[in-house]
Amino acid sequence: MSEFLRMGGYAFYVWTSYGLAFVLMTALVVSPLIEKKRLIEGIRRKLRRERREK
Amino acid sequence: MRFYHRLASPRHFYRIAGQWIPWLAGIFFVLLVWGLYESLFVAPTDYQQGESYRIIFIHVPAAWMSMFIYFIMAVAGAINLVWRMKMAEVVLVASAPIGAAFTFLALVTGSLWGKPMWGTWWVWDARLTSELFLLFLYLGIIALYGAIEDKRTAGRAVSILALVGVVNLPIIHFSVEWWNTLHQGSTVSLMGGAKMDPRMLRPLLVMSFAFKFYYGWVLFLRARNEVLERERNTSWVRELVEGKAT
Amino acid sequence: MKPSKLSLGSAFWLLLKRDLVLAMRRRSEFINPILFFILVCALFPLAIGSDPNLIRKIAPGVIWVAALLASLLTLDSLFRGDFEDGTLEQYVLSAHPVSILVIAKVIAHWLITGLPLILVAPLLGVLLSLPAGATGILVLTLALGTPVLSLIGSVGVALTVGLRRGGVLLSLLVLPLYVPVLIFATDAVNTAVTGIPVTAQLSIIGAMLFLALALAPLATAASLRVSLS
Amino acid sequence: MHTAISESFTLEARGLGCIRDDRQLFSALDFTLRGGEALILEGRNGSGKTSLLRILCGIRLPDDGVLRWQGEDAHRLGAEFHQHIAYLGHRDGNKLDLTPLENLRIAQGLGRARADIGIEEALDRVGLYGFEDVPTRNLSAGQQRRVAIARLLITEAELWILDEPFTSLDRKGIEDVEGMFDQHLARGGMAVLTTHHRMNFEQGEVHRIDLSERLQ
Repeated sequence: MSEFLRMGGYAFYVWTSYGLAFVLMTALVVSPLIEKKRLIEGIRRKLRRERREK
Repeated sequence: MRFYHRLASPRHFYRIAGQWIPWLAGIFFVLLVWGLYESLFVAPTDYQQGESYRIIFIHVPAAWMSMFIYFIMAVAGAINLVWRMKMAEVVLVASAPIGAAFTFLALVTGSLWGKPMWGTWWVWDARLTSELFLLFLYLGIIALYGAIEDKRTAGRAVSILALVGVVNLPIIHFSVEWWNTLHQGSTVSLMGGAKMDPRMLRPLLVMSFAFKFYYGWVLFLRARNEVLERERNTSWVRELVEGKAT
Repeated sequence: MKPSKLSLGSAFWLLLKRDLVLAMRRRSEFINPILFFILVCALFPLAIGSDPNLIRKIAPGVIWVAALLASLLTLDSLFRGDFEDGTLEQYVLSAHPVSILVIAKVIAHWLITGLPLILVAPLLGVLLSLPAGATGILVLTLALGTPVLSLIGSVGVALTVGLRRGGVLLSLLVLPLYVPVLIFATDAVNTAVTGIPVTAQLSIIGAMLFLALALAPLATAASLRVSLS
Repeated sequence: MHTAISESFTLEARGLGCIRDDRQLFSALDFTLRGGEALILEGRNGSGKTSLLRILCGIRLPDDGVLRWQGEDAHRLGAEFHQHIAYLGHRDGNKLDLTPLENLRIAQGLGRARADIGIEEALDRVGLYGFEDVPTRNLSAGQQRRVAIARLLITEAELWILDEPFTSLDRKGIEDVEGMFDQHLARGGMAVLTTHHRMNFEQGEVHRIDLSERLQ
């Protein structure tokens, strides 16, 4: 297993690349999910405000 | 023409995208696991570069995706300008950050892959340089979209910029290739001349398909947000928001 | 009713003449870019040292990057003034195709800002110890290249004319598109320094010029309509 | 005294809607305008009057609905449609470094020149006799506005689209403009304008649309 992790001495380069890919791609997925919550919350607040004004 | 028109309606797009998301995500994960397994365990060690070449299973698909997404954005821009379809504009705007991320990923992994061979982090290799300017084109689109307040005007402005960009992309690529042969003679190109060993080629293809499904998945996620944002005042969004439990 | 007198040619010429007259009445507007061009070129020997061989090696690149930045600096004047006083609306709403009128504007802009750079270039050739032959080619590349810069730049300006602080964004949009011109122009001058014929590079820049002349005005016209809406 | 506009022109708006900063300014707006008719847009500030004007002259795309000129989509026609329009926006559209004469000569070249009215006569009619070659920069705001209004006289534009034409005009100026309106409508021309000034038209049919009532 440790041989696999060493990646023939290039461990740093290979794992940084795969790690960066993982981080970037997760961030790209997570950010719209958070964004959606924020958006729906914003619309709901607007609806409440309008209902109170009527 | 009927179906084409229905897809253009934001509400309909929102529902269809919602249905596709689980499928796209599912297929992506299957392909990802298969691709990673093949790249890290099945593909043999390269006689020249040893294990460090495994970076290409991230670098090359990411580079392909950066070009692929820009092309999709240009097509969406053209559709938006010619047929004034709101959803094409949403696809373009939602794709820009994804494309920029893939371009950045391709740049960094390219430099990480090149370091053991060239001894420096950055070499003005033809492909890396074109990738760098592609990143500037993406950032230009994101910056322009952010700078214009009115969303509809911003959408049409970036559609034009995407079209202008896609015309210039091959020219920039051609110029950089020419420029590269002038100054460094022919450094060993990143991919190496030898024909790819099939056990190396398969993971490359599997990973690139995985990335395409990933793009579909995240595009729909972001596009739905963009639709919610733009259709904030419509009745169907109100019902949707009130209906949602969370 | 036949349109009484609707000649595109006279509208084209009127707009071109108008911008030239305006430039004459505001001298500083076209002198500053020239001074900027010379100043930037003069900075490099200070930064790199006075060894003529080294300077000769970087001269084409330095002169061309300075020309690029000078052209970028002047792009704003292409539509900014017209946007602020409302004349931009008038010629976007004119009876003539906007893309043709845009060509008149770009030619006027090139005459005001591009031509002076070409006239000043030999002086810089001397300043940066370029051999005579190369300076000739430098002038030729500027003559073919600066119109392309104005044409491509006009698309960027049209996209950002409506924005208050569009300046920095304009350079982000336009500089990547200047790369092909920069590469072939500097390469032409570098090759000319060694005496090898450069017809290939010059013809490529020429091709870019015609491509830009054909496509850029269409993109600019569409961008103006978008920015005005 | 003036050559009448022989062809009859129609401007049709069907279901026009406009959204700005994601607020619905107006929607489902319908009207038809023919030769000899004027449409006055009323409504308080921010009710979308200027946006509607910019849609009508083809600068701005409507968010929904269609605008038709002679039965065809105006936005597809482009310059075809624009040659029939004279647009006067908030900004006068004069180059301050040029003289009124030079400004109008350009405006005439950009549109379809009218044979029966010369530039000097147009300037005279808007009360700028003697100011022909003074740099526009040195004229008062009212005089600069008159140069812009003189533009309406020298081009063959059947449709006038005017955004607050009377701003910074004195009483005499307003009367001149009202006189011009009557002649324009009498010739069979059309006009769409926004104004807070009580217009009294002798000629032509006047329609009014109040945008603030329609505000959601």
